[in-house]
Amino acid sequence: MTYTLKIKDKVFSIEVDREKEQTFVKINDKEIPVEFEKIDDNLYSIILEGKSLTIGVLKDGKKLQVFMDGDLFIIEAISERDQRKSSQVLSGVQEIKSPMPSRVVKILKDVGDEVTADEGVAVVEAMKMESELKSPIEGKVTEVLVNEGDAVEAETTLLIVSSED
Amino acid sequence: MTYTLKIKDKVFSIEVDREKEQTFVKINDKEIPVEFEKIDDNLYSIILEGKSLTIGVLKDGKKLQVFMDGDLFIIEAISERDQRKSSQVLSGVQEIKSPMPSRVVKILKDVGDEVTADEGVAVVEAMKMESELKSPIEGKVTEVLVNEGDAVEAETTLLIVSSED
Amino acid sequence: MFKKILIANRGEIAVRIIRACKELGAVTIAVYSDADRRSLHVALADEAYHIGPPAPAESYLVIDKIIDVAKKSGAEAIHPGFGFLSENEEFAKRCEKEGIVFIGPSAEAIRLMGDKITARKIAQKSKVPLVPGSDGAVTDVEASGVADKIGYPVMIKASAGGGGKGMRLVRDKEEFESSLRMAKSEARSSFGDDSVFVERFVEQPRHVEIQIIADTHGNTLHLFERECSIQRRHQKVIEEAPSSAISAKTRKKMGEVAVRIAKAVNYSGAGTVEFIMDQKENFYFLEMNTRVQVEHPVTEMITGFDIVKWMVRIADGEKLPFKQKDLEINGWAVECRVYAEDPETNFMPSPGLLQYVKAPSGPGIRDDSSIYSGCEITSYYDPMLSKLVVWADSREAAIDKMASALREYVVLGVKTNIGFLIRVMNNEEFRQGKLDTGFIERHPELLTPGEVDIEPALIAAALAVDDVEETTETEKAPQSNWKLLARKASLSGGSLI
Amino acid sequence: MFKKILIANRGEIAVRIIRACKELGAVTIAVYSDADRRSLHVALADEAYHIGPPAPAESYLVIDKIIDVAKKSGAEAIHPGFGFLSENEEFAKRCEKEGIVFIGPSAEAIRLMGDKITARKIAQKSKVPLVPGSDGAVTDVEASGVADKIGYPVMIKASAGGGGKGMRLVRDKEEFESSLRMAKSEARSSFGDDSVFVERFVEQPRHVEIQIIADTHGNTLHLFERECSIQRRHQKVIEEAPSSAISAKTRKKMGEVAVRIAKAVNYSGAGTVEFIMDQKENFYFLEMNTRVQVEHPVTEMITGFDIVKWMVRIADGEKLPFKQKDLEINGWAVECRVYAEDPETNFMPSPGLLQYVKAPSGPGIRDDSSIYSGCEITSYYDPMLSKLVVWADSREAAIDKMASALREYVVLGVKTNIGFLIRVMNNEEFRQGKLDTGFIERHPELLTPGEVDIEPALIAAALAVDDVEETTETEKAPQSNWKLLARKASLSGGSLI
Repeated sequence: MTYTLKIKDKVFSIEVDREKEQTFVKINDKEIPVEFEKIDDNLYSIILEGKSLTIGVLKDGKKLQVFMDGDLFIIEAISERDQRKSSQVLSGVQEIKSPMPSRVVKILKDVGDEVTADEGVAVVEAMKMESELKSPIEGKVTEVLVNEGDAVEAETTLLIVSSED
Repeated sequence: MTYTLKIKDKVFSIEVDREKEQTFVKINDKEIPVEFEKIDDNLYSIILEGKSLTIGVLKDGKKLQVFMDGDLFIIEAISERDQRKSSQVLSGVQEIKSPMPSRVVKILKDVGDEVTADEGVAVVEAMKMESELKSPIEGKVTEVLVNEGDAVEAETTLLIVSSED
Repeated sequence: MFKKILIANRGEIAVRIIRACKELGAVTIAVYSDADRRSLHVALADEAYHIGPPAPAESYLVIDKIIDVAKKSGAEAIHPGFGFLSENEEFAKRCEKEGIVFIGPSAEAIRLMGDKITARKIAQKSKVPLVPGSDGAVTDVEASGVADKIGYPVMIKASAGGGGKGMRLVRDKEEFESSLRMAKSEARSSFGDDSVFVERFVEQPRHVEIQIIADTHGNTLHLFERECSIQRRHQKVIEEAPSSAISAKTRKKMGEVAVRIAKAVNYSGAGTVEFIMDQKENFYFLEMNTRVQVEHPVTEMITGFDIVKWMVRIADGEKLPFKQKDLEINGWAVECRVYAEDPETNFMPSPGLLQYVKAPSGPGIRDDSSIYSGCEITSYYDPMLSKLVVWADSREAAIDKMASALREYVVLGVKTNIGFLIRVMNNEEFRQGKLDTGFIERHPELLTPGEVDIEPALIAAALAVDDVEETTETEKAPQSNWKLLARKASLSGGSLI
Repeated sequence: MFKKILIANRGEIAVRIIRACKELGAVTIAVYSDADRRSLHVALADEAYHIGPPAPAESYLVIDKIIDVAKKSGAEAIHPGFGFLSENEEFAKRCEKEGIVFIGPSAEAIRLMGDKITARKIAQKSKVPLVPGSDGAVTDVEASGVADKIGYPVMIKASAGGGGKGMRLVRDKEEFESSLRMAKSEARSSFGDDSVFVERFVEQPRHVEIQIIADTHGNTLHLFERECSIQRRHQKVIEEAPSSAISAKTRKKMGEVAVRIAKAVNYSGAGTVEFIMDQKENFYFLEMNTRVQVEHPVTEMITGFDIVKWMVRIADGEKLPFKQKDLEINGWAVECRVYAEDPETNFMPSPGLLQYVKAPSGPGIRDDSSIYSGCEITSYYDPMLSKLVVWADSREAAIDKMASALREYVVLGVKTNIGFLIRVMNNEEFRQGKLDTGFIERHPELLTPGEVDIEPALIAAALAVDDVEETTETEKAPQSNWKLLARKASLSGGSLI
């Protein structure tokens, strides 16, 4: 079975072959014998040619959280259709939401302002810390739904950014 | 709902009432308000009139393993039919089995020997330790199926004791 | 000893205090908000009482509710931990009024040190060094003279200032006049007030603090220093004891200064005197925290002194059984605060369900935490997951141990700073002890995994996805390893019990 | 330092050694049998190699297999841990032959101390006290004289004896003749040989041992004593350091004696000299263990000395950086061995699946273990689950801490001795330090829970059964809390990551 995995912007193709007595994994054109055991529901012990690795894995909807040496990697297992889509530039209408219950400290853009991808559009404060929320796409701010100083719940839409004119 | 619980030889009747806003438990003629939460699959946090208790519970077939303050209690939830049965003296034909892979050190009884309940019938050795296996019933040894010095697997029948003449 | 002690806190510090009180033979009483019913401090305490909704202002901060539980449960004393009511003068007073012992200093000491201006005055009177400066606004004529006196580099700051406006760093005398002009003009336009003051600029400042312990019989001792320079957002992330930057002479002097200020307010219990220190070991008083500190474990590790237990004993009237000269530093301790936060997005908190936790253990490792697989990190409280503390015989060995221990940590469900902490442990500058409060800003490369070999992560992901596919293919319901094993057990060894 | 080290062991000691080697910067190599693929030592090591079926004789004890992995992986040194090949002279020799460093003493030292008669002779030559006796069989005429010389009470033992047959305890001279007659007659009828020997009877014996550490540069030091008198089946269950029974004078003497015997065999690395001690502090040599001991952590806790790391360093040629006079005892440490066994049925092993484990943690607590929820305790190996070790500033505080920590332990799936250990911690005789090897036999009441309030256990059971009934009634499939929470998370906070 071949899987297409996406990590940040990079896409990898990995083949898992369990047909033989020994499981093989093919990645980056290398075929590696792999010996693995689930230690518990979320912990894999993997032995790759003698090297012992212990990796945490959690299925989180369509995504996988993979924990290795202190870092959490979000890996998406994507179908062919998803793959085509991801090669296009992200566009459309995006809602900028508060990630958690917080207070709106600053609205950085007004309706009509142009924003680039990854540009900050609002600052919220939660747990005594300020965080900047960024626009995932290039476009124009079409709506501002909250005021500075507002207390908002998680998943409240603060602004809307649209790439369509 | 009322449950009949058996711990060693003692039988208790416990009523759990979840109808009201507050769950109540009735035990030994006392009705106690109980506030409980499962902390994870196997750990219950129970607050009984302020007292906080943390108790491990594992369902093991018909039995429950309950871990409290270092001790593991085996509690059986029994139906009415089971209850009647347990009031009778244990009898019938009992197979004395090795609890784990071990070596038979000594057979203490021959065929035809009389044994009392809880009397030792064989000694086995495993993990460098000897343990005596006891007859659960009063009766006569009807068969000896192994020899001293034999290596046996777990659940191997070593002797058979019968209470029937 | 108190028979019953109420712990007016939550999270790992509540757990820490409950354990200490239990070891002292006291019955422990926990309080909890709606968000904390499943928290470890509730499970560990002997008694637990609900005190309201998740918001601290409606539960952990409500004096009446805490006092109410104390009375209802018969608590003789209250340990406030840190945060919440720990530095609340009113709460300390109220306890006194109700005849309940507040485990901490007097309400008066809390008041004096709680007000920054009063604290500065007391420090000055006690001959405790403060950052040299003009002590208020200066005229143009005075300014240059003050700068000469305190020595360059200096900082010109707008009196009405804030947010970096109207501030000028002046490295030598030649620049002073022009810098003063610009600062004043900026101050005028920004705040409508051009008055400025002049202060010594502390370059590459370190945060060093002294642990104080004082009984009610006049014994005021210090337990040496902690180095807490690794900070993000002015919040400590990594602490150690001792500090690699101070000489025995400075340590002695700093300790004496700290004891002096504690004595000036008749301090009792545990407290911390914080200093800012330059790279030449000049140090200046910042503030005194009148409670147990988050990072107290590193001091405990190098002294063998249980700070929390002694807070309780001191509140109970016990006398410290030793003198300053009996105390010595043994080995080295490092603490890392493990947070549910994302270093890649400016350490933004990452609350959520900790679906899986595997904590490190072994010799020299202390994990002060209250997390477990299945617990929830809500956005109501601090997103600290654990204080991982290690002890070894040298700084180098302690850092190696910390790196190893962090690598054993596994947390799934939220983002954490564990990878970042590992990278700090392996950073050459950190290992050489070249620390200052700008360390994290200076090392943005530590915030991301960088060029790691992600092949193993991808292989693990592929195997995990394949596991599910396999199961589906063979038309079986997804079954966890655990369940398979459980079934296996009930077939064989299960009959043993 | 060695770049690669193979750990020829399993379980908690393999985990302990792997952690130490990693902290020293070495790449760690684990070996595992079929039964250990899911063991923690495999997961923690940098490399892992399969060495055969579960039975030790076919895996961990096969010298060729271990050497093979060492060569294949490029290991420069092998740490044998305890048990298995740790005291195998042939293995040490083979390592030497293959050019691999054996982390332990010389093959010669292993040989000398491995043979009990040779060890006794060496002890005698080194003026190490042995239990006074007739030194072999005696005639009727000699016997009484020997008894007079060594002093009453004495033990008359059949030379060919065993299992208590032909043994007589004689408390005073008057009884000697008749006891001798009976012992000989019993010996003759039991073994067909009536020769007997006479030995001092050590009443209420304690087991006290000295930790030795010696480098290859002639420095042989001791790290004080461990008290290991709490035993069942001649196996230690609870150990502590220091011993509450010995004076500073005896400690010094015992240490010197132990160093003497170690020097007599040119010992290097870590080793333990075991003594039997009566209640008047008279002590006699038992044997020397030429390896790291299960209970080494208590010594580490009171000295701050990492025994396992130093074993590696010494094997690498490093010199001990201090002298005997630099060492001192700091505080008190207690270790409890947590076993999968049933105290109620004579401590019978209880192998099986550990379906749930929750270990204690916090200040002063060290849990050396290799267990986790879902791991299996097979009957192939020792049923030890964990070594729970605590440190505190006094014996009383350490015992209180241990009792608290044990109460935090939760293990489901197998029977354990945790409840028994808690009861020992609360036993007045134990707390007073009145220990001897007969302690457990003398206190059968500690084996069972006794008259505890089981109401909470019954309530928990009823609630658990009711939980299932509830779910069934509402026609839902049984769903774990975890899953419910996971779903909740994916609905709310899940998008954060």
